[in-house]
Amino acid sequence: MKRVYFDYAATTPLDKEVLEKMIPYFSEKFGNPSSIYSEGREARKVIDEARQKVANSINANANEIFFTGGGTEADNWALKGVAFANKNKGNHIITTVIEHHAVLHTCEYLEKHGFEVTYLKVDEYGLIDIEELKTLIKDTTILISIMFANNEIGTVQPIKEIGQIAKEKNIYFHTDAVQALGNVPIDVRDLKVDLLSISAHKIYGPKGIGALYVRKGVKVDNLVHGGAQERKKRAGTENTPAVVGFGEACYLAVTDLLKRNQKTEELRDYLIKSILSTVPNVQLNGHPTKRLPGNANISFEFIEGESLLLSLDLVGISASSGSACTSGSLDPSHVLLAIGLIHEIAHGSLRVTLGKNTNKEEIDYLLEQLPPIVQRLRDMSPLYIQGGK
Amino acid sequence: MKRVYFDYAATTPLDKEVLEKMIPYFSEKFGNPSSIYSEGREARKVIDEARQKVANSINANANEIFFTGGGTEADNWALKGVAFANKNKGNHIITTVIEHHAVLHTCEYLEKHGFEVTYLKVDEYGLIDIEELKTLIKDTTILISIMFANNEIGTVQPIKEIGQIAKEKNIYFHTDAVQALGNVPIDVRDLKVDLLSISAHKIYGPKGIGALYVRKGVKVDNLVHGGAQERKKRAGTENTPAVVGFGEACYLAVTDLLKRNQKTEELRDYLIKSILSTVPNVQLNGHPTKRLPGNANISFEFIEGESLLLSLDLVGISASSGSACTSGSLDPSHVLLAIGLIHEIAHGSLRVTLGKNTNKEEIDYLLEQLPPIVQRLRDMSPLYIQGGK
Amino acid sequence: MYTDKVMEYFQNPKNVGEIKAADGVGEVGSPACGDIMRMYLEIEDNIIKDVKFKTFGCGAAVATSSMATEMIKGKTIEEAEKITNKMVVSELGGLPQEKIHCSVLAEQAIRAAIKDYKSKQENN
Ligand SMILES: Cc1ncc(COP(=O)(O)O)c(C=O)c1O
Ligand SMILES: Cc1ncc(COP(=O)(O)O)c(C=O)c1O
Ligand code: FES
Ligand code: FES
Repeated sequence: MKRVYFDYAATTPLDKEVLEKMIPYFSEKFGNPSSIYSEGREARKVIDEARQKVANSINANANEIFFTGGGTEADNWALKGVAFANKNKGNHIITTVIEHHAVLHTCEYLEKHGFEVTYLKVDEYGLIDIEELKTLIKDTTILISIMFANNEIGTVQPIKEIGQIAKEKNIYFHTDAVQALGNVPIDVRDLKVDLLSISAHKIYGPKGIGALYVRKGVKVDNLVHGGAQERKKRAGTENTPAVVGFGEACYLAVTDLLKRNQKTEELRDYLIKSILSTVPNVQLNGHPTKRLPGNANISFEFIEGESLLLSLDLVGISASSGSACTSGSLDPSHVLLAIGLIHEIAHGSLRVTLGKNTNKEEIDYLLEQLPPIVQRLRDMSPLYIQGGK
Repeated sequence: MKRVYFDYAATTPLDKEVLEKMIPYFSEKFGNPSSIYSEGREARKVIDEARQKVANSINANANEIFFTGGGTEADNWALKGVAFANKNKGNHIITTVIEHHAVLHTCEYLEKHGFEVTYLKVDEYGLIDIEELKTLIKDTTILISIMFANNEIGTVQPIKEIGQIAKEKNIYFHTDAVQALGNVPIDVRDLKVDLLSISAHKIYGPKGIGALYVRKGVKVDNLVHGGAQERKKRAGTENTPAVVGFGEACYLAVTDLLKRNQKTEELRDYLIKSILSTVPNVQLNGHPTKRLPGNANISFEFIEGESLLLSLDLVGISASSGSACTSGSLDPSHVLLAIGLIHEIAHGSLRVTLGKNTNKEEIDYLLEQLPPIVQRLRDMSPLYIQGGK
Repeated sequence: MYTDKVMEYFQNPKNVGEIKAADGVGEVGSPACGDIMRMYLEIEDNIIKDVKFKTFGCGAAVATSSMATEMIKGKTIEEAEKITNKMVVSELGGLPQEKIHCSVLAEQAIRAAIKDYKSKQENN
């Protein structure tokens, strides 16, 4: 059976071009970049080039880019690093209730270590209220961490306005841009961001590598201690092939971004419109326009997400859900609850995320398969009464 | 010019066989193992298989293996994780002065956070004194962290005896086995080790992945917070290709280990004997027999390491040194100083590490090139007086 | 994650639906927890003649509902009451650890339906 992948927000295939650039650094040019002999110097050189490409993709300087083992580590580092390095100034951190767990669980950790964290609410579309943010800032606030774009519902926050406020108040501003890179143009100077997390495997780069942008002058403690790599800020033998791949992926991610987005948005809007008009008792989650180009998140009343995913999988379609049952936990997605969905509606959510190679045939296949599956599951559901509630 | 690589302790080339096993998981089978659709389930399956192979290589259970972003992260996690999770029992940690910086700098961090660290001295061969270890244990001692084998001088510690003592005293025992895996047989049950760090790129596996063995029942806090990966102990999207590669590398690393070691030791001994007998004013660093099969560390009086490395590089030879000049720092290797070398001798040290494909021709090439280079540098040195001191 | 048998029962569940004038109906779970199971029994001479279910829940919830209905059909009430979630799970060839709670629902739904039947009998 032909398979159709609609989970690009979870992870993306490594671009063949990118893999090709990586290949020489696995077995031939494998030298440790900390060494002074020619194999090492060569590795050092390509790492510097890749760092420049990553920097270019967000308009940073190369010396503001620090490679990590992924987006999660970058988030951990940004929050813990800033918190502990600046605790003489204050112990208050502001974030939102819809952050990725990499941020939320790090905040919980910080709460256990003497920090106070305020979690901003969001409206029905997943947007924070800028005015509310202003009122929450205190003398002890040292960090604002608000994600650029949400991984579940795709909502894009007013980053520039947040950056402006943080700057005026002299508070560090970190944004988790793992979902934003390659989908939204990012300019750290213009946005006045102090720290920004990114991850390669979301942009057709390799898994196991990410980066933290740290604006020059920002005080941040180390997270991983050891050797003198990454200008003594992040220890561990450099992962040369992954760094090279990340650089290339960043370059490709921002090339023709707007043109790519236009095509993706068209397909995404066609998908959303078609489902909303053909399947009854559905609703779109997230903001109608301030959303990632490839994100569609739709709730189907009366059915449960895991059953929906399994049924789609059986016809070759890969997608994702905010249902608790998929994760084996008790509560459905904290993001869907935060935008006001009741439990049973949150359970019946489907996240379809499009990639750069998604085409109309794939969308049409989904549109053909989805309605009968939804109907079958509804017929099985004790919550469903023919013709609606 | 043909190049000869003698820095296998720094990093190894990715085995072609291992790369081949990894390739399908980059672009085809790239699914996120946390997903329930078939791409995800397939990734989950190969990760479980790889985990079993890693576990087998040290005689652990698969559920005691947690993948990390490398050896450094594994060391950081072991020390910080055990320290913070057990601080109600005590705040004292025992380690050695010759640990890798991943352990030493983590200890410094812990000292800043309320822990007391005792650094065991070593003798002229780099060995700790078991009796001294016993006398240093206090009521508040919660962790002993002693490396399996040293990365610079290759000295292998009496791990089983340390494990026995730790067990008797009911203290957790961590060992940094990054240099030991694939070079020395490791059996965590027999050695009574509670935590053990390993890294793939030292055993012809991929860079950017390592693992921490955590014996079932050991209390350890998380280091990287976020998603529920690695049974909620280490967050971050799994690096499927790297995990697969690590599993395969572990399998190969322990296959025919003793036979491989015999060959490596023969070559290594031939190298050491030849240098000691043809170049005057040299000395072997580390233990004559309790050392890693592929490690030769030799000090050349009157010369400086970086100059030696650069000269060797010019004739196509890659090696390493404990000289401060190579690292741009002020002090030469803390390991060489710890075994009692005076600064100028430590500066003139050369580390030659052999790999599984090192052959006699390569050794002979080094033996041919090295003496005239040493002579030339000595002739240039103000410390040198013809015919010795 | 799921065994082939679980997937087979998920894909082609037996006894889905309702029984109009059921002798016993049991509903357990809650939409807030993401799972609801409703079980309908038709009982004649202490024998379960027919059984139907409706389930809002994960693959395991659907598969265990279906398996449980098959296991009690044609059995006496006493026999049906002896069916445990463990038996249902083992008939399905096992479930992932985090899905065991879904199988408890099937057991509870059967007991709730039988209880409903018994209380109706007493009221008659
Ligand atoms: C918004 C967001 N932040 C952080 C992460 C974590 O990134 P990684 O999987 O590279 O650790 C992800 C994806 O998993 C994400 O979507
Ligand atoms: C003894 C020892 N520990 C830890 C490390 C760190 O491992 P990694 O480079 O994988 O972070 C190394 C090598 O760099 C090492 O030799
Ligand atoms: S019904 Fe939610 S986990 Fe089974
Ligand atoms: S002599 Fe230049 S760094 Fe040592």
